[in-house]
Amino acid sequence: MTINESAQGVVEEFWMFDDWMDKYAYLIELGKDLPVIDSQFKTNNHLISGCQSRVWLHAEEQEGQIVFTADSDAVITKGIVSLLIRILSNHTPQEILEADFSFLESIGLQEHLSPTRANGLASMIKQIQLYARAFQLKSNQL
Amino acid sequence: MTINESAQGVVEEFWMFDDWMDKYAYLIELGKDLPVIDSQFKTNNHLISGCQSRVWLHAEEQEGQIVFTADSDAVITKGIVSLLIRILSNHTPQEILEADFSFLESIGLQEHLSPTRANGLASMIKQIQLYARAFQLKSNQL
Amino acid sequence: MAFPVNQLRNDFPILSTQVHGKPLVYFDNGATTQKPRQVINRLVEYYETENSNVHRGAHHLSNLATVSFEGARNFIAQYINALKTEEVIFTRGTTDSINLVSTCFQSFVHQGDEIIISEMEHHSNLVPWQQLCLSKKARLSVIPVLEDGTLDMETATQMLSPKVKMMAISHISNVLGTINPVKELIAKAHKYSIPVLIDGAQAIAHIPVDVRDLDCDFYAFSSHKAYGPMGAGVLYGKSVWLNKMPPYQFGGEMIDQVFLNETVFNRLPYKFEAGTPNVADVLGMETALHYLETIGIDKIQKYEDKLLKHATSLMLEVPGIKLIGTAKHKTAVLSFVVEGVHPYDLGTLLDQMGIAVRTGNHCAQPLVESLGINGTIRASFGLYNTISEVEYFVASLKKAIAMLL
Amino acid sequence: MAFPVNQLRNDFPILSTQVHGKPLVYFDNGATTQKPRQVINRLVEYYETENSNVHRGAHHLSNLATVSFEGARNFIAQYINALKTEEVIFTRGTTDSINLVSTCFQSFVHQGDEIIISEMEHHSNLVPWQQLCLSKKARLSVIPVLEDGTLDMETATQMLSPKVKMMAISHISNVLGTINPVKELIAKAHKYSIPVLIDGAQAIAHIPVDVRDLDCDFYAFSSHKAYGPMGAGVLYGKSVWLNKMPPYQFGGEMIDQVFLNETVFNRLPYKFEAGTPNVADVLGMETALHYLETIGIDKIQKYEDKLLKHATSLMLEVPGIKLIGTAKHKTAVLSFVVEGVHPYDLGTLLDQMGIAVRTGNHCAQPLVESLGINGTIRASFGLYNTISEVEYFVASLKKAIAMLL
Ligand SMILES: Cc1ncc(COP(=O)(O)O)c(C=O)c1O
Ligand SMILES: Cc1ncc(COP(=O)(O)O)c(C=O)c1O
Repeated sequence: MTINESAQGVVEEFWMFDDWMDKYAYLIELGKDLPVIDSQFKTNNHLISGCQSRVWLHAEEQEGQIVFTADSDAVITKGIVSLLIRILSNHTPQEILEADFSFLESIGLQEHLSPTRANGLASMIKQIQLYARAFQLKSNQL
Repeated sequence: MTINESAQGVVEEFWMFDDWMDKYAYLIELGKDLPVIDSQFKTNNHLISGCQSRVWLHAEEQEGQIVFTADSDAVITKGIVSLLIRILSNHTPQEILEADFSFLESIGLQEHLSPTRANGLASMIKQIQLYARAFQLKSNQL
Repeated sequence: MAFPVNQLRNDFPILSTQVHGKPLVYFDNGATTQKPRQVINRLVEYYETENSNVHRGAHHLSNLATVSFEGARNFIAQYINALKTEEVIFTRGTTDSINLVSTCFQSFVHQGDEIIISEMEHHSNLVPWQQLCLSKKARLSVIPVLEDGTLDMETATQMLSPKVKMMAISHISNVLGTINPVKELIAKAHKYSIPVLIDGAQAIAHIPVDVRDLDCDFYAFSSHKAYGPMGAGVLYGKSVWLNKMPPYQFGGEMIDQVFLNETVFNRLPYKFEAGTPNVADVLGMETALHYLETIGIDKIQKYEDKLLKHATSLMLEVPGIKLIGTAKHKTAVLSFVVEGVHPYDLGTLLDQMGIAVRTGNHCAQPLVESLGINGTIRASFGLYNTISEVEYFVASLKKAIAMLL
Repeated sequence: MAFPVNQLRNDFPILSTQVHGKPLVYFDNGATTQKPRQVINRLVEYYETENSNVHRGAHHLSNLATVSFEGARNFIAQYINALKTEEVIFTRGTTDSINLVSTCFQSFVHQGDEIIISEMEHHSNLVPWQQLCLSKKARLSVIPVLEDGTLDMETATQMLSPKVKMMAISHISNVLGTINPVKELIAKAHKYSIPVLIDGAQAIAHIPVDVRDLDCDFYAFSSHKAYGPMGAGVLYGKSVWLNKMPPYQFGGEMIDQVFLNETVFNRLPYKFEAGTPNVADVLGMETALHYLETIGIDKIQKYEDKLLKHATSLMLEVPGIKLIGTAKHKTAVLSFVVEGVHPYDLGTLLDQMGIAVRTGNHCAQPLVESLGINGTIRASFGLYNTISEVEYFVASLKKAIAMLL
């Protein structure tokens, strides 16, 4: 599945719920299901700034693709990062760097979230892109 | 004439004018007519604080009565002080200290004047009363 | 007579708005309060009929504005029972008031001196004193907070000594709701001639404030936490201190005479009011305090206490909830944590149900850390909150916790 | 197209009030401006639908208020053409902005250093620097003002040297109306790496302000002199300076992390915004600047210039009048004295005829004294003043002079 296709899937899932309480319930479920990050990566190094809750994000390369794992002390935040990971994990750095993040607008996430959370979301995306760029540079140097 | 009687006279004069422009014209005439203070008394010692314009006030005893002379660099202020002097000059310290200043309210002066001018007027009255008290103390000590 | 809360609610236009399709339940009064129509109208009236710069003008509008502005000072002085009107300095708010005093006290604090604050202070009554101590190599002594959210009075008493140059204490804690025994502390401090500043940000809208009865040397509060507009506040100071202190900011209004090489400063209160004052918001603040006076601050306190008691008893029944701050003397502030639930998640879900609460460290990081937590959820009540809002809140809380666990 | 002054006048409710039974003629715009309905409505709208404390909340109202507040910062940054939004610091007004810089510059000014101001500075851009120099044993160098009310640029140029740690100059003089050649001064000062602060209090409502074109290091102005509410103002600062400066006030908002023995300060712009900000008045200020933008500041400048020219030519015909400030580049400020007449008397009589002017030293005592007078009468125009008001004013002036002489 391309990034665009999985993003489309997420948007459609979100549109199924009329009520934002249900969307939050869905995010909470996603958060609870998020595979837990290896505890060795829950360090300040992996902490994303700009969130009222704490978020750790780790990236690994597996056969040319990036695999993200993450955790947060707040479960809704975990749900949001899980959603990003579902869409962006297992893609090449190139694909991630070219990804179109406008699907977030279709979900209404950025608009609905508080500025603090929206900042947090922006920080997460920035961090994901930074990882992608770093891996790309590394592979170009090989 | 008692202080009350001359105050009454001033109030009646003021009531003759409907228009405050005319009352001001009258104050200006009073100001222009004010006998000029002896220049030796136009010193900082005789300056009344609390006025946007400068006011000098001097007092002298003549046969048990106080005679006030004054000047100001602003002619409306001079008119106001002249009005006070007309009412209060040539009275004993006792009479001045017992004077009822509510005539100022009847004129509407205090209410109509700017707070700066009203402060100035209050300072003038305070200074007049201070002089009266000083002369009274002096004569009691004799 | 019952407290006329429904009638009072009509005075607050924002209370009839909706949030996420739900009626607004505003429980963030500790952060800022909503404004009654009377206050909003006062701003409009001022700008439509009186607006002018004050003091310096000889024209009609300037006179109107000056009389209103100085009338507000007079009213507020009476409201807090100051001895003299000139002891009321208008500032931008509590933070500004405290910074004024801490900056001017640079002249009075030297190496080896001490300043006392408490562990429950808001950053605004903590960082100014901390930075003063750092710059003067003075010592910051911190009164600990006990388990129930009260001050450790025994330790506080032992800290007093002639070395102490200032004691700065909150009247009421914004996190815990504790009403501190400031009168007692002030009396003790005065035995050592220590001046006391009371941070009244959380008190002015909830309990009677009488600066002469307290005998405090300084008292600071913000208009916006007392149903008044933002942008205005008060520093009350005893004139003996205010006269002793050097000026804070320099500019128009606060001067008497200016020469190129020296300046003669104005008398109180103007000495501390540099620049064009915020006349409109000061008049709004006056109207707000007048509004409180008309209702009766005693009645408000009693009513809010009823809300607090009811909310507390309902919340104690919810499993996993731990209340933070259980002092006997407290105002209607409910801080709590829920086991296994992040405050931020809870705040987000409550918001979806129309309820505005605050989450985080409430600008009192040292206190929150001393409690061994990383934040609380805080519901803080005002005079327009109702028993049924409290009940809706607790029901919503249960629902949110169920979703999150 | 003619300037739509009659239409604009309808936006200002106070302009239809009466003073002493006469229609108000408001010529005291240099002291403060009147507010259009749009600005007043913005305050009402904010308090009725958005009011909350900003930044710290996770709830809907707090989000609304935060988005509006930061949106205002963004708009204002664009309005003055700042490079970065975070270079716009919200303050209480010009005086507050200047005191912020002069206080923070305590770290950068030492014995033997110099600070340059001019003889025409308002007390708010004079006393802060004077007091800084007094406390640091630095030298205050004062650019003289020439006969026509312009700066003595030759002397100014000679004053520049590496010893100078700050040059603080008004964009426009509040007494003389002179538009100073600040761009030229800034370029010259930068050759010696001297930072320049521009006091824009009298400029922001009357001429275009482009901080990047001026290349000033700091720019200060007040909302209330630009048709906005009282209680708000701006300090623009280049981020390189703002980052170098220590914080000014301490408290909530301006901190990142607080421990009992140290504090980590927040990043720009928050580092300089301690305490609850004045959200309402900042939004009102944004609305006011937006109002000016919609009309077009160039058009306003042209129109006010027309008023100035007309008033000047009429006044030159009145015997005994001496205009103070006759620079070629000036805004619509008319300061004057009348031989044998005290300004205060004249102001009082004009007020009786409904005309609000200012009299006195206009918070610029050194300038007024250097002119060998003890005060002036000042008529200062705004976008809502009209040619017929100007004519009524000159006729009233003649009448008042006749009464007084
Ligand atoms: C040139 C100038 N600078 C500074 C100020 C001070 O502005 P504010 O009183 O709004 O702080 C004024 C206005 O009084 C002014 O005209
Ligand atoms: C106890 C306490 N002190 C000080 C403050 C600071 O008040 P302001 O932000 O209005 O300056 C607050 C409010 O945030 C507070 O709750």
